[in-house]
Amino acid sequence: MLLNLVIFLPLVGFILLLLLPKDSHDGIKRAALVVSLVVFAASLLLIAPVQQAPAQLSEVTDVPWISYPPIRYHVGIDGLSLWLVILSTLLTPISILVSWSYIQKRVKEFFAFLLLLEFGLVGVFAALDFFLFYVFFEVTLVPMYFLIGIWGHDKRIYAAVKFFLYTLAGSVLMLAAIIYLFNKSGTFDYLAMLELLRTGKLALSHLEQTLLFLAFFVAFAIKVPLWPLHTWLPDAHGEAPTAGSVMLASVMLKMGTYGLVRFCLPMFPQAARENAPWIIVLAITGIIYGALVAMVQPNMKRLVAYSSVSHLGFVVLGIFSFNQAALDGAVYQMLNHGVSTGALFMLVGYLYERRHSLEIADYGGVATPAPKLAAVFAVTMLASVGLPTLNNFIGEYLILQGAALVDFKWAVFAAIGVILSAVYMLWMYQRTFFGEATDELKHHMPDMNTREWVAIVPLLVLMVWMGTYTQTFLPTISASNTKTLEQSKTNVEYQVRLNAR
Amino acid sequence: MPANFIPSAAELIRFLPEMILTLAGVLLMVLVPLKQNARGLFYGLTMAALVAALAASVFAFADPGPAFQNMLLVDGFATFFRVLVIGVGILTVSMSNMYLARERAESGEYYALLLFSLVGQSIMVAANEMIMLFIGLEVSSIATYIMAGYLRDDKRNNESALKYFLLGSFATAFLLYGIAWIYGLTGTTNLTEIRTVLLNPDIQPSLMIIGAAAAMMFVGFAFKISAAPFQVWAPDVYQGAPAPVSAFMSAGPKAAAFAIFLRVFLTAFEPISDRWTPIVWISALLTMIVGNFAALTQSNVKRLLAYSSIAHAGYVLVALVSNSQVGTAAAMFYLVAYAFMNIGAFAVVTHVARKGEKYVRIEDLAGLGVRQAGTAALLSIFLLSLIGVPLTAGFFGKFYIFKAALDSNLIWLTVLGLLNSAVAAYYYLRILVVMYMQDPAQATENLPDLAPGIKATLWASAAATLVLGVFPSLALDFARQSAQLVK
Amino acid sequence: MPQLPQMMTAVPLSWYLILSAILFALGVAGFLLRRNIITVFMSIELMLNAVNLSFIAFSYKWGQPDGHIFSFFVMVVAAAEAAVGLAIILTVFKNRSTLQIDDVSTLKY
Amino acid sequence: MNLWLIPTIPLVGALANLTLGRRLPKAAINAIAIGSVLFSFLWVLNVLNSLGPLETAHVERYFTWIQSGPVNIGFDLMVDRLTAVMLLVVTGVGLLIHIYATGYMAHEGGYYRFFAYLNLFMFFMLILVLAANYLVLFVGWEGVGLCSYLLIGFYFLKKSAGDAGKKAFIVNRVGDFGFILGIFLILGTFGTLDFAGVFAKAGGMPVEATVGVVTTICLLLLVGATGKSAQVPLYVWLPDAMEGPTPVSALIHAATMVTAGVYMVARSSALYMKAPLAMDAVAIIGLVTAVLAATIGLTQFDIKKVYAYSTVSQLGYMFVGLGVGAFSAGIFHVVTHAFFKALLFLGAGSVIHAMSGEQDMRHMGGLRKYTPWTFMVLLCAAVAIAGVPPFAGFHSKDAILLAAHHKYPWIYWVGVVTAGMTAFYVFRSIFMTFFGELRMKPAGDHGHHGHGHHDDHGHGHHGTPHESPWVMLGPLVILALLSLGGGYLPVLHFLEPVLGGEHAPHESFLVYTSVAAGVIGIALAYILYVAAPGLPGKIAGALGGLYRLVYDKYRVDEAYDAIIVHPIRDGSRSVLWKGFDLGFIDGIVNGVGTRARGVGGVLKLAQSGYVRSYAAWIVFGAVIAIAAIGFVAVGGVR
Amino acid sequence: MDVILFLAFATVAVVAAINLVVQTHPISSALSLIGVMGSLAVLYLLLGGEFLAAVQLIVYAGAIMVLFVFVIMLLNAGAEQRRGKSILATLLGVPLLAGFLALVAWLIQSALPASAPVTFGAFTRGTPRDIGQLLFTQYLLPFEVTSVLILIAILGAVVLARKEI
Repeated sequence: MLLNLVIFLPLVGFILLLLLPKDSHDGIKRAALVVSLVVFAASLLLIAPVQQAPAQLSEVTDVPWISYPPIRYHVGIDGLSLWLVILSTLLTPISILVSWSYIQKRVKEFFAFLLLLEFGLVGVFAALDFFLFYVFFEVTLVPMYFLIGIWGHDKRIYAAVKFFLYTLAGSVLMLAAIIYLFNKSGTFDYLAMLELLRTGKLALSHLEQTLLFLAFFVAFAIKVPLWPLHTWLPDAHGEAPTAGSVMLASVMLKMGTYGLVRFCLPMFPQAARENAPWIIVLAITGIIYGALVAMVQPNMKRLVAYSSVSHLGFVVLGIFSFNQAALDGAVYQMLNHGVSTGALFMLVGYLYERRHSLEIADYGGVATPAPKLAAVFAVTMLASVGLPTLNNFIGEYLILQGAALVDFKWAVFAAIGVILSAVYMLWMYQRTFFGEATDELKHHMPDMNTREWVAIVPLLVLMVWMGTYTQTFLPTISASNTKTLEQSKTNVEYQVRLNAR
Repeated sequence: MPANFIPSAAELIRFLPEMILTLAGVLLMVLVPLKQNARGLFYGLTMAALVAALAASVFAFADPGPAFQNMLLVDGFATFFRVLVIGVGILTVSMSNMYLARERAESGEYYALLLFSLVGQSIMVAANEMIMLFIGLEVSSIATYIMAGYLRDDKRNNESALKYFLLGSFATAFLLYGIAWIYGLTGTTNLTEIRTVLLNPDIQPSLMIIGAAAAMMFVGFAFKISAAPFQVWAPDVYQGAPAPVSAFMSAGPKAAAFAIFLRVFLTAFEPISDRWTPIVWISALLTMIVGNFAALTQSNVKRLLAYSSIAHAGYVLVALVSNSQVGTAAAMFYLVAYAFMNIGAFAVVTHVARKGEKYVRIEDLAGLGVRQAGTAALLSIFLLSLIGVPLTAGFFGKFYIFKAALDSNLIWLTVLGLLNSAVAAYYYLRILVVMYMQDPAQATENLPDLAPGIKATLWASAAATLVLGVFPSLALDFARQSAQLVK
Repeated sequence: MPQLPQMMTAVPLSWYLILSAILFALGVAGFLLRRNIITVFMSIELMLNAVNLSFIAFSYKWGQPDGHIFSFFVMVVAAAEAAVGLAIILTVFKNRSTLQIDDVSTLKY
Repeated sequence: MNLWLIPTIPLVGALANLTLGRRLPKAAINAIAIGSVLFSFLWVLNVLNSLGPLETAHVERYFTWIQSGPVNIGFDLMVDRLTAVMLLVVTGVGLLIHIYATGYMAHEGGYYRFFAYLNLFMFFMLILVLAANYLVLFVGWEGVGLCSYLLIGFYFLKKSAGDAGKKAFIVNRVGDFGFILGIFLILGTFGTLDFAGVFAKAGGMPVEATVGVVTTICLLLLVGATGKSAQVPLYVWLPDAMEGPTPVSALIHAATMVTAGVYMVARSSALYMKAPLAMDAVAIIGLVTAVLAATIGLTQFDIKKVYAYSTVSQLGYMFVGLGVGAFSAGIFHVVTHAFFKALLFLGAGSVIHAMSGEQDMRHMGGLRKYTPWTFMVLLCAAVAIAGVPPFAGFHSKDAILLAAHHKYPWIYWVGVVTAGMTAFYVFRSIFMTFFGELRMKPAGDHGHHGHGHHDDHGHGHHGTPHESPWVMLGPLVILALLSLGGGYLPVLHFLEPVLGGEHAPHESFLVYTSVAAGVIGIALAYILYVAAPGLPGKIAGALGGLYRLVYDKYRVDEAYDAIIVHPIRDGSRSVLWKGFDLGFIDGIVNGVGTRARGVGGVLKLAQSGYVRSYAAWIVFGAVIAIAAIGFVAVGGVR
Repeated sequence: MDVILFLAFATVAVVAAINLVVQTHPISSALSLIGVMGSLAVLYLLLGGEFLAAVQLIVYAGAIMVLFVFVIMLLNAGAEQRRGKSILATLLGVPLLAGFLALVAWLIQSALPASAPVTFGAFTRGTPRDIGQLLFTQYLLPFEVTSVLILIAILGAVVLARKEI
């Protein structure tokens, strides 16, 4: 019940906002903020039940939705989805705060779309019915498309359309796969289908399994984005408004990795294992490639975008290492990346609001007029380069450690990315904050105001918390991952027996 | 010769909707000379008649069965489409009222023609006989020819009407010739009897000729539903005709044509389906490709929507290829969904075009999101539905169709179709882009508020699009029950 | 092919059908070749006549008059089409004062 | 025992200064900074006092840090004898340097920031030495790197400072790359990261079973150590690090942080002793570093640079010690080096302070009459580092050299030569600075070179050099005493039981030789820079190219730039980004778009607008359809 | 006898049809169409379609064609001038026509190898009486619906052709 509240309250808020008068900007902002905060509070209440039994699904609702084909509204969360849901509900109010003064035109639509986006995101992480999942998966497209296209920068239209078509092209394949699965199994229900697979009532031939896996994989890989399907990301990030970038980087990209963990591993274990080698090659390529290209970006947001390509490469590596530590690390890294990269985009947004430029070259010496901003940026940057005691370190360590346990050379290559991350981040930081500030920059660069503090502090706290005391988060994740790996292993055994016959 | 040819009451009831519509039409014809352009009266009368006909067609389904010596067969399928076309009529009328007033055109004759063409369509969808089918088709078509050229002083209208008329009759001739041969080889014009003949190995005629004849009927139908390579007329006609008429043509007559197409090919010619499936397969693919790709380069909204309607016909053809009850149901649902979203889109175009349809280029929509947020929002709903975004009717339409296709193992057709729908997203997105992300061009005369009639059409269509997008079962369940054409 | 004596008295049904086919084809050709709208329209009428011939021939084959009925309806339809079609042609002529069908091609691409 | 208090208090101090420092008066800032360090120093004493002889390590486990599958890492701290030594050095020297800094930095901007960073450094350094497993050690390891980055870049207005900080961090990252890989391998091999557990398992395993992987581990750890302890080939960051304020150079880049690598290797002695190959690698690298850095040190004129290269060279010594198995000797040298090298830097700082920011020794000279105290303490440091008996350096250096000779005699000889060079360049700096007459440039001119940030040093007293205040001299004096007497601390005997490593027999001949080398070096320096000041120039001219090469530090930085940095950066920009991303992939993506429109453009040509062509299409389609359905009886394309 | 009649009128029909196609002046086309219809009427008779033969002459050749001619006169349409030829039409049209013809002829031959030969008088159910009976019993509904068709025709003519008031 509580979960349904978390899912649908944003939708209610969306409609509510549409009903509000167009020009009462403050009212709209306040309403949006209040709604999102309530949602966040509600989502926090989800922690307790999940921690009771992190491997099981809590807060399950399962009611018929469409009579034919039998599609059910089946939602629930476990240790895997819990934190992603909370991440979404946390970042929505934060995005609202950062957009407070950033958004000047068409305020109403903007905040409405933010809430609609939250609705879709929470739904994606909670859905337990393939069809429902696909619906939410697509629903998130629309608000993000408008967020980029209406409130973005100069090349926004190209970016928005590219984003939409890229993702759509991927997801139609997934739709085909889902329908095919239904025709084979007669159900859209995730759990039911897992059961059928486990018991062998649903027997997929090797070819079928491979093709289905690829269909899902491509859809998710585009979202992640996995090299070389990543080129929509720099444009989307580079052109999106701050809030858009934050939501996109922090949560939407996780839809892809979440899908990989939730569906690709347990459903098509054999195919997943067989294809893991080249996928890991792509992931590692992405790690290094993203870092190298990020290094030479003249534009801050694109730099951070490419850094995301690099970081998400770690996640994919962790997922396809089929190793508890690596998988835990991967899921943990999803959250870390959400927190730290989100914060980075916010800070870049702060800079943009002051200077109205994203070109690193237009900055320099910001630390003098805005020391607080510089300090916060430093902490965030250090988190994202994986400094111990800050969050990213834990994720990267677990991923690499796990990968190393499976195959040491993976860790060797992937760890190069850790070096490079320091290179591009520090270089960007130095060019932006160090040196003598020009007078007009000094003049345009007030230090952080209270609202900006309020928005960023939760993330800073999380960076330290998740970096030092992982016990809050890791056990639940670990438990559900153990189950995932278990399922995938049993299914593999079953598949092997099947193909042996 | 049948013993009693006096139609029983039940039969008359099954024919009630047509009667109501006809009477209303005649009444209008009588009233027109007496009351010079009493728009309100004509409008009210037409609406009343349509609502009555709607009720009648539902009422007629209470006691389904054949009528008039098997000329008609009022079953769920027929009822479904009757309701659909009459519903389309209602939406069209309510948006046409303002249009006719704006263009200073007589409304009485227009409504009469609309009613008559609806008579033709509701006869078509219920026809169980080649003759009935042919006459219904002609009634509907001829009325539509006139409506396409309704503004007789508008060059575009003339051209549209002429092209539609000439090519339409041309294609009809093929249809007729096909019918003639079917009759010649089977000795009957009744669909079910044709089927039995084809199934009976003893009296089975040369399938070759049957196939050829079926092919000629296919030409006729394919023309009406604008399937490639017979789609050529559609863009010109839709572009030239008055916007409400284009909306009507792309929703009503098209749906009716699909209805008879399905009925004929899935009952009468079902036994030789392995002969006609390949060509329909190819035609479906071509239709999707031609429609979508040609639409990419359009700058005129009406023409773009015309191409898009071609593409959507392609999707429905996929359902036909899958040749199954599920497929039929999918096609039926899709036609409903398509009717709503397409009429909605055309309604917005009608509204934005202003008098004389001056503003029909995509650029003319620039900044609509600011100038009239409500209208823009509605149009975006329709466009998203046309793209096939979840929680809109269009999505479920596509979903069911491709599901049916996969049921019949049409894997390649499905994949290609899905990719096509991804391509299609591009040109719909272009409209969204222009509406929301470009500033209005200078010197655009300010937009009048939405007329109540159009507003009604828009809200109704939008509501239907969304409701069917969340609860498709409302329409689908009935479609599935009535999709069984061969008892 | 039936033998000669019978041929003197009776004509194979197929000949009628071939004739109707030829006429139909000629109608098609006329539609494609003629440039005068009215002539094009007349070509359609020619096609309809061809169809009628087939109908009647076939109903001879089956020994029942359904075909006649059908061609009767075809004639009615043809009449209606003629009325409407000529009216449309009139409007076109009024606005463009031409009957050249190729001049009526402003809507394209 | 609350070991956690030791690092935490400085952390609290750091946070306090960071958050409130802006509004606090200097006195309060000093109180917080020095107080916190003083507290942890006292707490260290208290802990050691109460733990007694420390026969066994004392471990304290606080909370599970990372727990996932095979990985189970607690946040644990421990004290054993090695840690105890390091703790005393770090907190003790750290305390002195804090005190000194209050004087030295008195007139700097960002005062609170400086001390916050310094305290933060203390926190991480203490974590590093207290760590009970490799990952916690890694935390401290990275943390001190961060602080050094922040402190080197303290004068961030200067580009050179920023660059130096960045360079330090990145080069260290390269080292850490090896270190973390080593950690992965350790966990994979031994299933744990706890020192106790790892060494126990390693001890249990037969050598041949583990030698391969253990060697790999040790070499990877060595990579880490070379980064942190500025060994070849990763030493390049340390000389640049002198951009930071002098107390930083003294604390981080001389006394404590840079010895972390030595500490880590010594900590892993149990592993290294199972990997002879790795041991040799350590020794070789140490030796090469020692010689290379010493030679460069001979030619530099910037006083801090001289001491920087001296540090690198001395670190090399320590590695030699470790490499030849004399772990305790290596650590012993860490201790003594901490004393005299910190003293050298602080003294240099005092000199710079006196010269109002001048760092070039060519513009100094004859300072001993202006700054007698500074002169005295620097002299103590010099004799200590030069290995003059009986001062501190002599004992530690001898221990190393003896052990080296015991293992590889040739290493000993190279070491001796290096010792000579060391003595030479140190006394060269002393003589150039304090003897002869003042070669100071006219006042007001010094602002242009030297360093901008030091300008506010010059306030009030341009012209004649001036002695530093007592708050700076006090620590100097204490350190001087330690440099003189530090050699008699019982470090060796204290450590050998825990670190093992064979003890070399004492051969007086070897001792005399090394001492002689030192003396010769001093004598040469006297001749060249006091007796015959013209000579060095001549010699330099005589050596010509060779001299210039050495003077340019063998152009290693330039080489790295040319070979690694530029190719990567330009390659990424032109090939990966512009070429692959924008060119290839987006080329495809957008290409698809344009192709599609092209196709559409072709397809719509069918819409010629001519009725008769439309009719033709219909007929065409009809023929095809009739042919297909009529004659081609396909079994169904399904 | 039949053969002669058939061949004679078939030839007339075909020739007239060809003439229709090749003539450039609408009037001559119209006249040749009337010729076709006339000869077809005779063939209907041969097939026993008395009623239809009559209707063919009265309604078709009579009413409809008169309408055509009337319109032609009204618009005094001259002969076509050769210009604006649509390449596609000519290029595709002719060969397609030939192909189409061959196809259909062959089809028919192969379809009805031994169909009953047509003898005049063999089929007697084409009388007005039979037709009328059927129209008002079996085909009542279509017959009624055609009235709607006529209504539409009237309406169309009114809507499209009337002068502005």
